Amino acid sequence: MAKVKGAIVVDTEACKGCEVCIPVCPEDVIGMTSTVNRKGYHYAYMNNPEACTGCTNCAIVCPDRAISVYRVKVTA
Amino acid sequence: MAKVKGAIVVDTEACKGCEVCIPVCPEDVIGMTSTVNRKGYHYAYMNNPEACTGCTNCAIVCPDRAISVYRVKVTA
Amino acid sequence: MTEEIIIAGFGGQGVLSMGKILAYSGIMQDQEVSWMPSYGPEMRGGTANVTVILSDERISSPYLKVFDTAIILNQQSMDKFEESVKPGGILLYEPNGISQHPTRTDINIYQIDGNKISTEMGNKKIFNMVVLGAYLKIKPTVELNNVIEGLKKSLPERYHHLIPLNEEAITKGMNSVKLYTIENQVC
Amino acid sequence: MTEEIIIAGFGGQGVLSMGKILAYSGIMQDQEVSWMPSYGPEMRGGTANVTVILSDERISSPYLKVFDTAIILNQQSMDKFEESVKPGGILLYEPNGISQHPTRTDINIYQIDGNKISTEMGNKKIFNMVVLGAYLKIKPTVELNNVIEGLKKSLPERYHHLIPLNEEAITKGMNSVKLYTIENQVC
Amino acid sequence: MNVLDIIKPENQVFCKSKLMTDNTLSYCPGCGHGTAHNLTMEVIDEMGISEDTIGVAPVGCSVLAYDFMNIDITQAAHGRAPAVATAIARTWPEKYVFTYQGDGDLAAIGTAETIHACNRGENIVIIFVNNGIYGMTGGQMAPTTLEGMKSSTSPYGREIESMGSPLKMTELVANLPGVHYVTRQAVHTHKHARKAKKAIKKAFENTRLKKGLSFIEIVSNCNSGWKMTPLESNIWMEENMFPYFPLGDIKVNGVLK
Amino acid sequence: MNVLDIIKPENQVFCKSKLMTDNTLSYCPGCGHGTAHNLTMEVIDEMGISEDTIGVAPVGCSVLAYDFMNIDITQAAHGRAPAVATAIARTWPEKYVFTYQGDGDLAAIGTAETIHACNRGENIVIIFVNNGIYGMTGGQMAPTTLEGMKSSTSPYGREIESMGSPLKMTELVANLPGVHYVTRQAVHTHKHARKAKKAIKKAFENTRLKKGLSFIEIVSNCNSGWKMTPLESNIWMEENMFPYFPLGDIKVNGVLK
Amino acid sequence: MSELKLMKGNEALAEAAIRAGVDAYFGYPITPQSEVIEYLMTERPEDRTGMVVLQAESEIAAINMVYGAASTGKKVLTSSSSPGISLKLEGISYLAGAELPAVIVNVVRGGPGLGTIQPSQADYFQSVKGGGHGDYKLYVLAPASVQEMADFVEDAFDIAFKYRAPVLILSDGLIGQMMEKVFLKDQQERLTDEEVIKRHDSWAVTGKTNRERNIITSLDLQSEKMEARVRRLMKKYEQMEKEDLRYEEYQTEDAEYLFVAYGSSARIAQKAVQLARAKGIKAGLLRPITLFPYPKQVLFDLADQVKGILSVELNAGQMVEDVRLSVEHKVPVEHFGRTGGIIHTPEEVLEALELKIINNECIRHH
Amino acid sequence: MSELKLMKGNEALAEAAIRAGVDAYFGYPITPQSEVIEYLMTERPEDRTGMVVLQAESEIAAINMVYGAASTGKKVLTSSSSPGISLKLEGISYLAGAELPAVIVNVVRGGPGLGTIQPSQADYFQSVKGGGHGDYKLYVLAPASVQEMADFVEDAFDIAFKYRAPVLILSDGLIGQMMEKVFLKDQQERLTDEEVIKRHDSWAVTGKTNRERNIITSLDLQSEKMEARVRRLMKKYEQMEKEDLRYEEYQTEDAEYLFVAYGSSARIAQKAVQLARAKGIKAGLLRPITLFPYPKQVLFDLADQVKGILSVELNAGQMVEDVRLSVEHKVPVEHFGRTGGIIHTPEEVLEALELKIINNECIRHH
Ligand SMILES: Cc1ncc(C[n+]2csc(CCOP(=O)(O)OP(=O)(O)O)c2C)c(N)n1
Ligand SMILES: Cc1ncc(C[n+]2csc(CCOP(=O)(O)OP(=O)(O)O)c2C)c(N)n1
Ligand code: SF4
Ligand code: SF4
Ligand code: SF4
Ligand code: SF4
Ligand code: SF4
Ligand code: SF4
Ligand SMILES: [Mg+2]
Ligand SMILES: [Mg+2]
Repeated sequence: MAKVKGAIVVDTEACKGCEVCIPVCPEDVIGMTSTVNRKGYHYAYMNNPEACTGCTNCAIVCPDRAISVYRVKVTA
Repeated sequence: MAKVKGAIVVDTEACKGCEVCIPVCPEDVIGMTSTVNRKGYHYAYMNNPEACTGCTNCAIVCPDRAISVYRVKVTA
Repeated sequence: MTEEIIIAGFGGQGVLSMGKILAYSGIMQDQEVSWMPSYGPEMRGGTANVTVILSDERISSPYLKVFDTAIILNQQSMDKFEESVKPGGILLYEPNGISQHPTRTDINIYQIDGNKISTEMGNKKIFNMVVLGAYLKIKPTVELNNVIEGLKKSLPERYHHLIPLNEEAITKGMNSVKLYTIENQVC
Repeated sequence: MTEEIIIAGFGGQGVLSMGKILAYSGIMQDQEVSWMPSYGPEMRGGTANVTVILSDERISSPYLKVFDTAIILNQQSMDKFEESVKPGGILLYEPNGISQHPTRTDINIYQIDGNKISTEMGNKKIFNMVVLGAYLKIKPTVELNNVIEGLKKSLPERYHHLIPLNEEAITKGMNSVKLYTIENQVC
Repeated sequence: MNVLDIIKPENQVFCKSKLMTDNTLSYCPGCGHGTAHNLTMEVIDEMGISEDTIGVAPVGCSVLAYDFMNIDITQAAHGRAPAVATAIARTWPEKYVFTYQGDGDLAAIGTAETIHACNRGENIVIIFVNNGIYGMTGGQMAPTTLEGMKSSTSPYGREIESMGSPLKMTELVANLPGVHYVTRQAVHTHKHARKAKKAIKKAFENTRLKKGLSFIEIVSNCNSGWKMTPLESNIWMEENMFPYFPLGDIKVNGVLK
Repeated sequence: MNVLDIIKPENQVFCKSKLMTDNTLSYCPGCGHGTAHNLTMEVIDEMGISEDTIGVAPVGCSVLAYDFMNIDITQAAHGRAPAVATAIARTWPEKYVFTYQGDGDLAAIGTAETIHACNRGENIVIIFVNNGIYGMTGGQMAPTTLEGMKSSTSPYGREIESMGSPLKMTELVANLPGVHYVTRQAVHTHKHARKAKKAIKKAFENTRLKKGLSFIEIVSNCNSGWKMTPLESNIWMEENMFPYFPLGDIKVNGVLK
Repeated sequence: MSELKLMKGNEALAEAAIRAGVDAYFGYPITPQSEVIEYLMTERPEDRTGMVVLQAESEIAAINMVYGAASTGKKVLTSSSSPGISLKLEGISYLAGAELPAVIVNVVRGGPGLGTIQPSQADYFQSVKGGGHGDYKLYVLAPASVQEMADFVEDAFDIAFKYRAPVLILSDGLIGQMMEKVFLKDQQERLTDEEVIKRHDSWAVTGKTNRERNIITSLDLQSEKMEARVRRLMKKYEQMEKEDLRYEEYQTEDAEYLFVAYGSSARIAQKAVQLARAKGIKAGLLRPITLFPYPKQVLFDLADQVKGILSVELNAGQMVEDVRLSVEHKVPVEHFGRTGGIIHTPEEVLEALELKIINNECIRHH
Repeated sequence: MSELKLMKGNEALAEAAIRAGVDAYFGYPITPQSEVIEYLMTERPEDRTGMVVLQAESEIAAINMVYGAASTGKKVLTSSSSPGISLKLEGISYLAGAELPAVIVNVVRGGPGLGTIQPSQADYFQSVKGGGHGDYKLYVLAPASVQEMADFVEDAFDIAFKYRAPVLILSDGLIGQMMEKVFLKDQQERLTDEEVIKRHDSWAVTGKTNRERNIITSLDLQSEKMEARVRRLMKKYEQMEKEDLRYEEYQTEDAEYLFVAYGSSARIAQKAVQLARAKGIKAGLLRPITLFPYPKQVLFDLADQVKGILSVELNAGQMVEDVRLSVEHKVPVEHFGRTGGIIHTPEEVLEALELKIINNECIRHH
């Protein structure tokens, strides 16, 4: 059975820590770092990378387009 | 039988000869003079005074309020 | 030569276009011209007047207070402009609707019965051409053929068939103008 | 006496209100004061700074390029204002988030760890009062009781119960400020 | 009975309102502005509110309204009467404040002021004389000029494609919750004039009751601008304006019809 | 499978549009302006029309749109973008012209320009970001501020009585015949953002087909002005803004829904 | 008794307006003066004094609301900043033409265009020479402190009603945004409607009672009448020059060099005087408080005493023309100013004096 | 070959605009200039040259339409009269700040306020000193004949594009409404879109192709950048002063007295010169054709030759300030003018010279 696996890359300097990406992730992938970036913001990261399906929900709502999404089809 | 009889007085200098009063008169009372007033306008007059009922139609549409209306009840 | 004219009357009398034809005629004979109307809401059913200057030299002020000639077509204008004619100048007027005739003795006064003539000719619209003819008779500042050329210039192509009628009106005007002297007046 | 101070940091650090309390304190001891903020959209999530002047005389320019004292709360402000301290003047800063520590040797440099202290006190909001305390320790331009009066004046009645906490923070700041010498720096 | 026997003071049933001055109206013969002026003054007179009424007349043919209406009037900049009236109504909440505006004024340059005074529901009366043209400045196209209608700036007729559709400002403002009463009237016949007068009265009653904004459109003629005689213009108006700007109430007591 | 095995160029399915510059957006964290910008640029990129697109950005938080959108942009005076866009569209009829306006800009000071560009049916796209407040100037009341909503000029909440009702400009312009497409969207969740993107695309398609004016309202947040976190503001928006400004198409292909 | 507060210039102006018994404020937000309306909305003056405060849909609506309320004899205020003031100019010209009392505040920012939101004095010409169309002038007060932001509200209304003319308070972002001590006067009662009518019944439109109707208009279709109106206006302006000129001198008694500066520039120039004196340069400062009327005669007289004059302005050179017109070429007059929202330092100002006036003078003399 | 016509000034301007290949006109009716848009609408330039003509919903919309078309490098024109120009001032300031080429026509009527519709020159200050906010100037051309109404359209666009700056044609009701002979130039081709792009690709927003994106803005949140912008503007104005000053002298060679007058006043003053000469008074006339730049040096030099100068204007005294600033107090400078739409006669003007300059001089000398 073909399964989709995804991953996101967050531009840690572009991220403003708004957390808008978090509730739209169906797989609860995203968390916020406790450290801050140079502008003083906590930033998003894959807290639960295994679960990401690369659905791009997070990316499309990110106002700062800090998220790039990757996706591959894997055969289980 | 009580009948209503009317009359109008046209302020000949205020009248601008627009003729707006003519079609609204149900009794076809009003005509226009062939002479002109000081401003050069032909002005309205009672061409058919007997017919006037004093309904004030003419007066209420006259933009220049050049018409005063009088009315009496006469018993036939 | 410089001729400074005021033409004044009611809105509908063709005051502005008479001035325009005069100005065009001047152009036809290579003169400098200016045409300056009164404008604004007082025109609404009220008076209209235009100052026309014809000159062999560059015209300075297009706006004047005194004139070589005044062409006057109603009482209001008579009240306003009789005093503006230069001594020795000309006042031409149309007597219909005039209750107070001019009284100055230091100017030359003429009458033209444009109303009657144009009505006789069956076209009220050429009233102003009759008056123009009268003026040209008194003061041939522009030549008739230049007036015709001016008419051609100022009228759109589709009205050119009316030019002969206009020419006729001008000629009538020329032939009908008469000197007005205080004695002429019916007392 | 005239004391010209710049306070500079992030928007949320209480820069403007620290300046305001300082200014109010000056008023309490009958000084002339001025408080001039930077303003505008650069404030949006960005830096904020305010120039405060306390003086016994009428204050001329409220806007300055050089200062007796600079109170600096982030790196951006350090970059901008280190050079603006008058020789012999004071630079007080909060070391958290500072990557480039000051390097001038002709001024007196102090540190106050306002972040740590306010966190320890369990209320991040009094951060600026800790820093204020540190400043007052170095330069007692206004007396503590006047600061308390100033607080009373500047805070709405309903916040007056917080004044003791603020006073405590100021005292903590006074006790915690330390001189910074270039040697202090961990190389 | 002899006419002279009828014409006696005690028999007089209609004369010019005493709230109209003796000045000759500056309008062209047959212009509806005159009738609209007179009806408005008659209502104010009959309601006995002239001492508490303030008029606002912006630029347009009726700019000189203050020469004719014998009440206190302020002349407003082109399009801004609703803002002027807003301030008067707010600072004198017990007064009757009305504007008297043309279609160029109210629906072109004054669009924002109209919409926002309506939206705020100012306690004022707006009398909106829609003659489909800029009368005062010599007959240019107005927002309300009809499709194909000629004006000095649409000499070949209004083209929807490039000039847009005639704007129904009245229907537009009727959508705003702050507007309490919206109606479209005419004044060229006795029937219309009597109805219009009733509408104007209702509007001023609304002010008395602090109901908010009343908006009365009067579809009118501009024989000079339309280049017709008054009677021709009235017929043209009935045949062409009324179908596009249908007469009648649009919103009554805050409820859309 | 390792994350690093997935993160390879050939697997990339989403990245920032190349029509967005590298400049950091000046918006507050979580502000919908950023998403709206990005969606717009993505549409223009996907349609391949960037070389023929001219943007108009008036004053408001998005005044610096030209710093972020990598296309030709002219900055317009407060409220006047529809007039600016009108002229560009008329002198360059083959171009794609859009305005990007805030609610203060479009529905307050710019009311007349908005109504008349819509009424003329200019062949442009209006993107109208309604965040119920004046963001840029520090959170003052906008025409769209909800009843009871606090702002720096309605510190005790908007009072309908004195400040009027929140203005539904979108419904208003939908009544104008020149307007071809009117829709209300949001961008705070993936579902809304994807729908909004489709709407924006439809609007630019309309320009291509010379259909006239397309009007896209985006109900958005202003967490700074509303004094909330971005997530709080999005919830507040759903609970308070959406009921008053319901999402969805209002006019499609010139037909009111 | 007056109250002492620490306030922003914008806030002080707003509070002073409430206390001066102003009847209405109409405005539209714009940086750097939005605090005026924000303060008013927060203070609910409707409850405190019955003052009306309304956020208009635009600056144009606001100025025409001012026109409306002013027509009725009410004390009415508006404020804005440069681009917003440009939009108000038709309305301001109407106020002047219709002879209405009103107070307009401009908290200037850098222009032209959208410009910058930082302080500037680049609207001097617009304010003083007539930004709107036609022959009119504004009485222009230029506050240089928060205290004056407060005080000038009442002063402005006094002038506005004395002359039935609009008055402009020309401030800038510096004065508007800074906080200083301010002594606030006690609350003055707002006039009741009856009092307003009593005072202004000769002209204000408040409803025609037993008198001739009142008309507010700036229209005169007859040129003769219009000319008479313009003459009436010019008479007022002459009277203002005679009776209501205001200025302040600082260390001018023995000055050999003179700065002329108003508003925030005057604050900076004052410090430059101190720096100059410290250096042994006998500098002084003339601060016009009214920009129209302008202290022409004072300058004319000072020109006999000083060797040169520097007009210090936050703009590219505007007031310097009025300085030149006043001085009648007796001594050199130069301009110094920064633009675009940059505020010159006292040091820069002094340097400019040395460079443009003192050194040049040497060149001239040798 | 040119065509000879008798036209109103307003019509000549409109026809010249079509022939000059103007791309677009946006305007709103107002007396005394409505003939401009009426003529254009009647001529259907859309058919003749592809020129766009649109009646805007207001003057503000019109000027912002101008801003839009100018942003794209198109030749764009608007016209109005005094109150309408006041409304355009924010937009004009934006045009100056954003450095856009455009031509604005003001057919002045009497102000302030609604004023009168008769001719006036009371908008001199507004035009020349900056009516809108901020540090900017307009290049101002003042036609004195119908011929110049036509000719200046092309001249104005040349300047506008040379400097990327708005240009004002300052006319008045007299010049706009009068008819004179006018020689009209042949039709010039409008630039194609491709040509526009080619010419203005370095700045105009026409769609970002293979270049950096173009941005039109007048905003600079950083003061340093804003100051640099203002400096750039000031440089342009200096260059205008050097390269594009225009004026005309009439009988000045031997003049002992000088009239300075522009536009319609210059026409009248010219006749006054003739009257004076006839009386044995050696009068001359300097007519500034550009009001900014102003013929300062010419006046400065003429001041060495004449005994006194009369500034003749249809206003209460505006240009006279520029005359004074130019003359540097070498000889007496006085103002004469009628206002409110009244046009002074040549006789009045001469009388004023005698009264204010010649007789006064006697008083002075004895
Ligand atoms: C700012 C401004 N722009 C333009 C004008 C010129 N103007 C005066 S009235 C008017 C339009 C009049 O039309 P409308 O409002 O329909 O009134 P009407 O004369 O038709 O009754 C115009 C454009 C003006 N006075 N002020
Ligand atoms: C003529 C003028 N008036 C006022 C302003 C100040 N101003 C700038 S943006 C703005 C309103 C912004 O609100 P909105 O349009 O809703 O945009 P947002 O910032 O909320 O996205 C105002 C009042 C201005 N720049 N120009
Ligand atoms: S791509 Fe989809 S699954 Fe992956 S993090 Fe984003 S929202 Fe979650
Ligand atoms: S939405 Fe974007 S900016 Fe916000 S937290 Fe997520 S990645 Fe960061
Ligand atoms: S009152 Fe009636 S009947 Fe008499 S003339 Fe008038 S309309 Fe006719
Ligand atoms: S309606 Fe009045 S003005 Fe017209 S003709 Fe009749 S009486 Fe005369
Ligand atoms: S121009 Fe038209 S609106 Fe004006 S008075 Fe004449 S008919 Fe009436
Ligand atoms: S102020 Fe509001 S609208 Fe502006 S960027 Fe911040 S959140 Fe967005
Ligand atoms: Mg109309
Ligand atoms: Mg907003």
